[in-house]
Amino acid sequence: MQDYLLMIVAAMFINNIVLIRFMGNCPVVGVTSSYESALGMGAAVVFVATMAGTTCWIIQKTILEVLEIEYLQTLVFILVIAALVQFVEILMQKVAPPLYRALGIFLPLITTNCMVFGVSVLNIKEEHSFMQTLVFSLASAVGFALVLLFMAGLRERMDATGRVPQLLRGVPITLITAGMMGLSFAGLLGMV
Amino acid sequence: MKEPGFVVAVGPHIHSGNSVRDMMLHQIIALLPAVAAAFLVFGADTLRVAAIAMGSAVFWDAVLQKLFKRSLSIGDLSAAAGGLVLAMLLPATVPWWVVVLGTLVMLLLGKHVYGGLGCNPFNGVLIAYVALLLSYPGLVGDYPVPTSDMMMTQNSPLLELKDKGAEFLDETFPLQDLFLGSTLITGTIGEVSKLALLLGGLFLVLRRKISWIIPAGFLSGLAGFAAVFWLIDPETYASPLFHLLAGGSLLGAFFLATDWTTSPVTKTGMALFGLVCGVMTMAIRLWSQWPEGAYFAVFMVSMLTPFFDKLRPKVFGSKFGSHRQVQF
Amino acid sequence: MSQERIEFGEIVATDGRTAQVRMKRSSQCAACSCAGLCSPFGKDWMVVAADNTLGAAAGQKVRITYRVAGEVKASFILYIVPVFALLLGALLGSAIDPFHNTDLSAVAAGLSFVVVSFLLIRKYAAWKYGRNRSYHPRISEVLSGPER
Amino acid sequence: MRPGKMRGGIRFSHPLDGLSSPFEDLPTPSVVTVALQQDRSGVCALRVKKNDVVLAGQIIGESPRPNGASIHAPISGVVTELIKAFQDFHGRMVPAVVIESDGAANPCEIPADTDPLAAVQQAGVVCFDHKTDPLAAKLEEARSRKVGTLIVNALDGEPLLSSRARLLLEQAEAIAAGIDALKKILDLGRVILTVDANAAEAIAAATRAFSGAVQILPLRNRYPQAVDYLLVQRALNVEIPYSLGVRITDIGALLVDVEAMAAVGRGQPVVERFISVATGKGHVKNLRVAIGTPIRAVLEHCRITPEPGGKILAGGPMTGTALSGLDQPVTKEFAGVFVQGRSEVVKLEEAVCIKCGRCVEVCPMRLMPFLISGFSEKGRLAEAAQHDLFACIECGCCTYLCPVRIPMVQFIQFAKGQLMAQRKGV
Amino acid sequence: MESVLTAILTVGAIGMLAGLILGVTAKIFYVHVDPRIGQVSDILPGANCGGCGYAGCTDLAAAIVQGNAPANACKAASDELAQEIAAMLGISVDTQERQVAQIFCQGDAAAAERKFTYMGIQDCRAAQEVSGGDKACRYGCLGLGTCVRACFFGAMHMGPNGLPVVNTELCTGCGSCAQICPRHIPKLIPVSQKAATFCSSHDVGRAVKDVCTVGCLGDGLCKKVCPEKAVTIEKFLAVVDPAKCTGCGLCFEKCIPRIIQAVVLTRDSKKKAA
Amino acid sequence: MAARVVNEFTKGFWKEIAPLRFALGICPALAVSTKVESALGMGFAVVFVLCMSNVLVSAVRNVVPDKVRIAVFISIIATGVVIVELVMQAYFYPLFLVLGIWIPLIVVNCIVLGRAEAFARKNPILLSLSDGLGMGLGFTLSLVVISSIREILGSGTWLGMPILPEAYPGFGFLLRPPGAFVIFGLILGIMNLISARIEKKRA
Amino acid sequence: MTLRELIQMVVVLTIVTSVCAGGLAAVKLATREQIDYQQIKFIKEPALKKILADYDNDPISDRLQVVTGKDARGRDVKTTFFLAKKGGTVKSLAFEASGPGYGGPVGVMIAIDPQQDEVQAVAVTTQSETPGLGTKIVDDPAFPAQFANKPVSANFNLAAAGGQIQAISGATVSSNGVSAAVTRGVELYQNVKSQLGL
Ligand SMILES: Cc1cc2nc3c(=O)[nH]c(=O)nc-3n(C[C@H](O)[C@H](O)[C@H](O)COP(=O)(O)O)c2cc1C
Ligand SMILES: Cc1cc2nc3c(=O)[nH]c(=O)nc-3n(C[C@H](O)[C@H](O)[C@H](O)COP(=O)(O)O)c2cc1C
Ligand SMILES: Cc1cc2nc3c(=O)[nH]c(=O)nc-3n(C[C@H](O)[C@H](O)[C@H](O)COP(=O)(O)O)c2cc1C
Ligand SMILES: Cc1cc2nc3c(=O)[nH]c(=O)nc-3n(C[C@H](O)[C@H](O)[C@H](O)CO)c2cc1C
Ligand code: SF4
Ligand code: SF4
Ligand code: SF4
Ligand code: SF4
Ligand code: FES
Repeated sequence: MQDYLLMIVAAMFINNIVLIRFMGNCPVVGVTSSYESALGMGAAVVFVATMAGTTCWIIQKTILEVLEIEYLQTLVFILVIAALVQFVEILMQKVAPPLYRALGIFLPLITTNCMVFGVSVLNIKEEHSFMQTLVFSLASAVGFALVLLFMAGLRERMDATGRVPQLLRGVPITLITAGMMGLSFAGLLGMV
Repeated sequence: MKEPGFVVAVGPHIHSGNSVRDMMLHQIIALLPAVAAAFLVFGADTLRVAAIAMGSAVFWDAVLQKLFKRSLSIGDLSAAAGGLVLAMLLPATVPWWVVVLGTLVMLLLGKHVYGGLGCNPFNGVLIAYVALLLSYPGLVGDYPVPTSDMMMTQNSPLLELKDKGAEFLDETFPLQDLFLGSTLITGTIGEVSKLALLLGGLFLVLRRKISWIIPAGFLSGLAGFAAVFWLIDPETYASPLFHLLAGGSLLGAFFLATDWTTSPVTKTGMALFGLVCGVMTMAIRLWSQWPEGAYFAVFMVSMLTPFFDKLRPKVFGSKFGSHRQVQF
Repeated sequence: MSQERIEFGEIVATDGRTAQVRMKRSSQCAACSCAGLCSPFGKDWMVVAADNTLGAAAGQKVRITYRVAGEVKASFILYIVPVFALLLGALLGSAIDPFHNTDLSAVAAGLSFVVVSFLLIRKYAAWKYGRNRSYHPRISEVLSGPER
Repeated sequence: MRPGKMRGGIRFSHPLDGLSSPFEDLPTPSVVTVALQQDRSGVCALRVKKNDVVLAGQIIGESPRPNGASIHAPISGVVTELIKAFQDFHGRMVPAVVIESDGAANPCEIPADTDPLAAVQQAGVVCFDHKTDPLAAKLEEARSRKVGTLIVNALDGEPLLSSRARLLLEQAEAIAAGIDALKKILDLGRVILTVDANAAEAIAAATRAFSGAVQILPLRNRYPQAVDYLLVQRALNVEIPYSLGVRITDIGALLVDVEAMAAVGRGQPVVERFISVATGKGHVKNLRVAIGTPIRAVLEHCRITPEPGGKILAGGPMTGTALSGLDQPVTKEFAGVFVQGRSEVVKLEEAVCIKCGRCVEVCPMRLMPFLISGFSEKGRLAEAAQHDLFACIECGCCTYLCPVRIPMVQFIQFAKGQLMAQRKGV
Repeated sequence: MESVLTAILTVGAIGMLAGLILGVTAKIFYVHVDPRIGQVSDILPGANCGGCGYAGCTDLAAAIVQGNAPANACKAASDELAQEIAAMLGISVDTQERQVAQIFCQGDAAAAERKFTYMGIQDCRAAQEVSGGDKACRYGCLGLGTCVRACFFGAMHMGPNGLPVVNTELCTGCGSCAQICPRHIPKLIPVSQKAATFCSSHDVGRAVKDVCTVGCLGDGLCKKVCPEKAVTIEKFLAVVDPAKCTGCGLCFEKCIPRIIQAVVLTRDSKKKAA
Repeated sequence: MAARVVNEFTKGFWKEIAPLRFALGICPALAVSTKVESALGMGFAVVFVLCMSNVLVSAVRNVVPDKVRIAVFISIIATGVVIVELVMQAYFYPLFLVLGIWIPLIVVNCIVLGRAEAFARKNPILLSLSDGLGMGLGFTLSLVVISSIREILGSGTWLGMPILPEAYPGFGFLLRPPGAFVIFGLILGIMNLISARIEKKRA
Repeated sequence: MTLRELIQMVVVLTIVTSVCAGGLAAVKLATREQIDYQQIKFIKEPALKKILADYDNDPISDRLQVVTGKDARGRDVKTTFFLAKKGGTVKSLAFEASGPGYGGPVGVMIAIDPQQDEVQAVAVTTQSETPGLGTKIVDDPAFPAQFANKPVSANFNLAAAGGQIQAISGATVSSNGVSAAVTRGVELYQNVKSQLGL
């Protein structure tokens, strides 16, 4: 239990997937102007990353490792993730059309987001068990969602009353702010 | 022109006289007791660091204002006050160039890239402090032995707690010394005398320059969290009183968490912000590699400020409905 | 927390009382710099079946109106609930361990929980939104004539 | 009785300096300019022609509304000019009548009206507050809604204004008579007098004159508690929203001020105003001024020489309207005169908010002024409205305390104006 | 060799599965998108200025392709672009004359009086709300540059005399400036217009004279002298009809305040030929 | 034609330099820019994948049905990435260790797919190669700029060679993740400044 | 969208992926030897050189693979032991173990004298610690030196956890990674010593 707790804290904050591991910056830079869309996007990523992480783990263990073709990981994973997202979308539309309609855009944003792919690969690289894969993927994605959310909050505040210089508006200032968020996480160093 | 040209403007036509300069001046004055206490303990080095910090902060502020094509506003004393607070977080022995680098980071990343005073989401002092601590742990994170041989380093109370546990704390660091400040206690310049900090903090509260709610929340969150662990196991965990008086609790509560720009503006928001800062401080002290957590805690929790600010009071008369639709 | 939503779309097919309307997923897609690359297999539009009360014909641009569950609530139900089902299932599976292989048990139980969660969501959605027609999209205005 | 609790607002340090200074009569000016719109009734219909001889108190402009307030000649004399488009101190273009005094005070004989409501209407009484609604219309509305509580306000709206407290002290009897007159129109179960707790003499005078029929509610000075909605909240502990179309009469109460009550009690047409004159240095005089008197005459009487680059305000220092020249005549909307020298003018700038939160703390409507004004500045009007823009009463407390001096009230007015224009445009 | 086969078979199978899912999705969500919409929106300037009345350039592109808007509906696109769009879609476009903005006020600090000193938000719309604006003339430019900030194309700047200046090379004729100005000082004129009265005051001559030395007096001297009858007086303001004006310049001499002038469309200048 | 080839090549260095111009492919630019050496390695890997995928995509551009084209592109790119991975393991093992997970992550780098989708599928092989080479080298250049700043100011060296005086204490902050974000952000700001200057001069 | 198109799509994708896989398999075949060699050369050799002294054979070729445990799925986990011999007798036995560091697992190579049951030397092989901070476990020779010449039964934990190893200040986590790796290593050694046939 303790191990999982530490893993969660580490994946969410200390080795935050965006701020420390540098994955998934594009959506953080692009989507975080409003707090609601950050929330929707965050939830979608939590879902897709967890599903993709576990599915890839299963594929790795049952196919790639058994057949000793681990070197095809990259090719297989990207196909699997893409097909999975597609599949889930069809499924969701069938399962709950009103809910699916409310979400609209969030699902397809994910496939080429390097965070989803990166988490799937990291699970294999760090030799996680299935439970660990599940927890790590989930926690990493929650860490991602939190960054998205915090960034949206900070940007909303900056947009409302701030005066970021023209030259730094948009991507540059978001990156710098991400850096500052990462810097603050240094406070948690040594917790794992 | 036939008539004298009168001024026409929208009200109010009088002003309270509040100004940034006034607020910053108050902050500087409020820190003077702490500087004096540190002077008694660490000697002239205190003044050296404080002077370099304030001077270089003002210098960088002017340079960056020029660079970013802003009007020169060093007269508002914000850079000077920021520099002084940064000096409070550094040991008296810190080399001059570390201070100068720190103030550059503080003013660049904590002020000017965001558009100047009031636009930064994170407190520049904290940005600078953490950046320096990570880059030069030995120069910024080690504290000198007061007065005698400043070349040697000594454990601060919280480091002692981290390294050796809570067992002999009371003997090594009498609470009275912790409170008043003495040569038994080392730490950063601003961590010497809690009495001095309390005086400064109360001065700010009473002059209504900062809200009382944030420090109150901070200190109660910290003490409450510490108390839980202390009650469970007083052998391993230090008492809440120790935690209140050791390290940067009071500095964080009165001078960092209350930074106007990065803390919430609503009362509920302030209360929660303070509370979370206090709890976070304890979490870092207990479980991270750092002995002190107050500064990191404030830094981290300011990420949540926009959310705390969503907890705003109900608009006057909102029982009758929402004001968002105009019905004139 | 439900809200009325108005979207604009174009009819791609009609059959009797319903019409298939294609609409942009959201105006937010227009502002994104990735220009559709986000979804190599997907697309930035979706097709919904709408009540064609106004008798609009294929090719016409229409305004459709429907009530949706709030975004936050919807994303919680569709995204977070299955994830928690997976987690719960995997935890239970590895704790009980029917196959004497924690990974296998966790996978099996986790997947079955996800399936069950989707079934439950489906039930819930049918119960909550199915009978209420206002959740069903309807064409509220015909905006333009057929193409060309 | 305990006042309702008020959040926010400002306690000024010298609120009632003018309480001890009696009203002086300003000598009748030789020429007056009477604007034909002085309240919410709208533009009054002209009832005189050029070169007509008018008597003091004679109707020269008739209200366009049945229960509106008419406008009377403040002095007797000759109509020398009819101005079609006179720019009043709000910047509105209204018609105006110029009357040259005949030197004698020839009052008009007014037939005593038996219907008390008609008498109020005939006398052109308005509520001498921010909104200047015609009193008769308000009474009509109150009667139709079976209002049972009357709140009579003797609190002055702003710091440095003291005319209401002084009026209560000097004319308590007339005010009592006015209240009695209202009792004939409305079925009043309860009358509350709100008065500044510091105005001990005025309270004493009121206690004597009202002999227990009126509950006296002394309130500690706290701007802007005299704003109608806040005052109702303090007196009755009910928060009525600003801008939602809910009216005070909806909760069975009517709010009037002492000057209106005194006017009703005197039973004479309203041709004068009781104002306080102050400068940046403090209170100068309390004056009784004929409507139509140019500000120039008021200042000359008070020996105030306005400075170029300074400000002349109609009203108090917080919400007063700045005048562009000294020829502006006193109207029923004139609450007082406040003169600032060049060095006292407050310069507000479009500075960057430092999020100190003082504005949030002080806003009596519990808004987030910095956000609203920020959105307005950036042209994000919908978001400003989302943050309850229209609940702002423009009291100015936020701006008063703001350390970087953002002209928040103007930004708020601007956003309101733009949104209303958009709404009309649609 | 066996391992090569394993790889091919496994990945091939996964590819097939992906293809199937993809195909099914495509079937479920199938729809025909007119590819020309993308092409048209590529041609459009992409400024999303809203001048055309549509939500953005893509919206307009769809409208053009569907025939709901003319090929030259984009105010900001040049004629050539409109022609290009029309050519691509195989439709014709009636060329409309290009319009540019001009500033119809010359009352700078030296020429026009101010009633008072305005202090407050530096925005003409806001200043207009405060006692009706500080300019003594009710129709004159307030000079706070709201139009300049509204110009999406950077075609305006504030001149040294406190009046806005249009760079007619950059001006696209989108009309944002004319729309936002509380006093409607910037007005769109066809590029071919030869002369104009650079004043907006509808006050009577006497009142104008009191407050401004370059205000139209409405005395009609220009009207009298114009051989083409191109000048009319509308509510005390002379107006030039671009269709009739030949630019002969006879009226220029007659105008006492010299506000009727040749339109000079050079860069950074609307300046007089006087 | 030759002019076009040159043009497609050179645009990648300033006009369309990624990720500095477009907020695409930010992640690797942040992750592998601690040292110039690893930046170069990563850059060349991307150059290879980009050229290969551009050429292949261009080659099959007329054969692949529209609906599956992106899936096909991704397969091609993934293949290129795996080749890089294998070759790097076989011949540049130390570099492989440094770049680690970032090699497989090239597959999701928006630049690669972006060029295939936006350019290679519409253009002949030679132009696509030139475009891929230009964009790839531009990407490398971006990484080198960022990593040079970080390496020089952070540890006083460049490509491992001491540049600043021995006594230079280094600024470790820049070597850490937050430093990467900050440097990247500031460079973007400076680029904006330069473009604005150029624009102004031209006007 | 016709069935024909659907089939076409599936076929194209299947072919493309198969071809890709085939090509990759070929590349893999061609590089396999080289990759194996490189892995040992770059990861193992420098560390071996660092920790082994006084031998006359080639430890890379004199290596043993021993099953040292089972992984979560019940498959064998093998550890490679490199033997350093002098004059035919095994002087040292080197193998790898890993522990959790700050930026991921820290791998160390441990050399043990099988006669004395004593740790001879320790060197870090793989790590991804923070440059300038955690990398001191590599750069600062004094740190790994603490492990040398201690009996395998010694307590290799950090001083804070009651052991004999002084952590590098500011890099406690990395230090702990090394110490955990050595602790695990000596445990493993003790477990499998009998199987090594020494
Ligand atoms: C040390 C101190 C503690 C205070 N604690 C509270 C408190 O817990 N809650 C509160 O609403 N006001 C508290 N106040 C008072 C407020 O700061 C403030 O005066 C009050 O909320 C509003 O007062 P006012 O309406 O008179 O301005 C405290 C004041 C001081 C000086
Ligand atoms: C327990 C308690 C403590 C208070 N402490 C303070 C205080 O420290 N500072 C203060 O300004 N007001 C304090 N108040 C008073 C309230 O803030 C009160 O609202 C304020 O005096 C204004 O009152 P008013 O209604 O007369 O305006 C306190 C009230 C209570 C019940
Ligand atoms: C030290 C101190 C702590 C206080 N804590 C609280 C508190 O936690 N909650 C509260 O509602 N009032 C608290 N008060 C009382 C407030 O000052 C005051 O009674 C209340 O906020 C109403 O003030 P108001 O009339 O200005 O709104 C406290 C007062 C003091 C002096
Ligand atoms: C929105 C607003 C409404 C006001 N309403 C009143 C009011 O009803 N009664 C009053 O005495 N003062 C009121 N005031 C106070 C006002 O500032 C001014 O003092 C009065 O006009 C002078 O009597 C109000 C002020 C504002 C800003
Ligand atoms: S002016 Fe409006 S926002 Fe400002 S304090 Fe008054 S009510 Fe609040
Ligand atoms: S008082 Fe001024 S500076 Fe402070 S939060 Fe309000 S607007 Fe901002
Ligand atoms: S033309 Fe209009 S918007 Fe432009 S500066 Fe003049 S008044 Fe302002
Ligand atoms: S000057 Fe006016 S019309 Fe011309 S481009 Fe600018 S805003 Fe549009
Ligand atoms: S490169 Fe785009 S999300 Fe990482």
